[in-house]
Amino acid sequence: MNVEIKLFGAFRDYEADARVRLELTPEATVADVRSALASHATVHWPNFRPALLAHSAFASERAVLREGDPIPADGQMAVLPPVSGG
Amino acid sequence: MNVEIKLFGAFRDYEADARVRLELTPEATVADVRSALASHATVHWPNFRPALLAHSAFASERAVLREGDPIPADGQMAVLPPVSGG
Amino acid sequence: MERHHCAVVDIAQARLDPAAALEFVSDPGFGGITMFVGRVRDLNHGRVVTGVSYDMFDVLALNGFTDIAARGEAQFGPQLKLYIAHAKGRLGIGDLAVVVAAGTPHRDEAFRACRMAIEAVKHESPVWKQEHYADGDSVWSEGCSLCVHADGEGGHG
Amino acid sequence: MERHHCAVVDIAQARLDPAAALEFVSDPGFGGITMFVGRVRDLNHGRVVTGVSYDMFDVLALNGFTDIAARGEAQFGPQLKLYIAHAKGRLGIGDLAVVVAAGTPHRDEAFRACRMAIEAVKHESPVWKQEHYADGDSVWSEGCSLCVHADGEGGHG
Repeated sequence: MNVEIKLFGAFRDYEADARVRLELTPEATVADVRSALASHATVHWPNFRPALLAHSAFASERAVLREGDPIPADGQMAVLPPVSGG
Repeated sequence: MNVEIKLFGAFRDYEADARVRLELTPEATVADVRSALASHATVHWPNFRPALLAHSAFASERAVLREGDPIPADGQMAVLPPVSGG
Repeated sequence: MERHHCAVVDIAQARLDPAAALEFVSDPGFGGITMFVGRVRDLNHGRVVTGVSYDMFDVLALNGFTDIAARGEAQFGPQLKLYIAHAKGRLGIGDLAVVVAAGTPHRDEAFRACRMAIEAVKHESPVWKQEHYADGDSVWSEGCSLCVHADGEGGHG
Repeated sequence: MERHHCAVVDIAQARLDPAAALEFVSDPGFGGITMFVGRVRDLNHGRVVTGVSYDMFDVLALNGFTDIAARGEAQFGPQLKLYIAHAKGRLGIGDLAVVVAAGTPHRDEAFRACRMAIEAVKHESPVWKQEHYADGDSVWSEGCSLCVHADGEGGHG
């Protein structure tokens, strides 16, 4: 399935349109998306810091997801680096 | 010496001008003022509740006074029933 | 300019102004502002309240507010601005009785300083509330005794 | 009318409004209102800051604010009004970044609900701050990791 991942915060510096499109199997979990994004980042993002992704969470529009959760049916996700609001 | 005691809160109900004037000796302490006010109240205030005075403090314009403190030099005092601001 | 603002506001002349409080405690170096606003409620201990009257020993109250601000500095350091204002006179439901605001570099100190100040105002300031009820009755509220005992402890009645 | 107001405010369109927050959480039955206002400071970790940019995942943030309000009700009961608004976009020194206000019958709950809400906004909301410095540099702030571990605990980075 086609997954579109929105980028926020420090991840915005890596892609001009602040999103990444990845192809995953229908049974893929959030953990698989994490691995796929890490591979994408290693290839396409020259200054990528793996620690940033390691401390980042994935989310749908409704909630932060766990590693074992399935990918949202609409394929829409976001990667959330450590937050710093307020 | 002449001591003027301002009345606040529930004490206001006892005197139209919200003050009491008492005559005390120059060496009198706050405790003596308390006794003198109690005597005055017993005589002049028909509905006086002794418990109100027992829970009240005496003060100058600068600070709450202790029982052993002397009367302020200017003879100006206030009797403060339990407070309920805010 | 003073770093702390202490005021007694006669409701017949003016109202408490939360916007002014926020403005006063603001500073380019402060990231956190906490404000407490106390308002007159329509119900207390199950009785319908139509208004309250605040009596106050103004000069002692102002001296006390200044003491509270000094205590705030002792506790939280000089990077603190405090605003303490209490209304006096006859207030209606919803009218503001007290406004306390604290500005500090970080939020934890702002919360703690604001809380310390409103607790001190409530428990120590020479202010007396008389509640007026729908049935025409008026009662002076039970409060905190300021009696200073021989051992130096203040008591709360 | 909803008892809680949750908003993301684009600084290009509008400003955060503390007066509106106070008004919103007011109620004839509420005696206590506590408000926290977060402002952009001119100094952070010793560096001179000229402004900050807030990035936000708007829809998830709003859902999160609503969750925080629900948690407030679970903790403090239905006698609670909460106002949670966060700015996004480029802010200058002194600009308001966040406004949280809580109205309750008594002050202790107002303080606790306000504190709970701002802590949750700070630690859980999908908001990212980029600081701009006088020397031209810009840095995304270190923050709290939202990673949900297998044992169900969220970690703070």
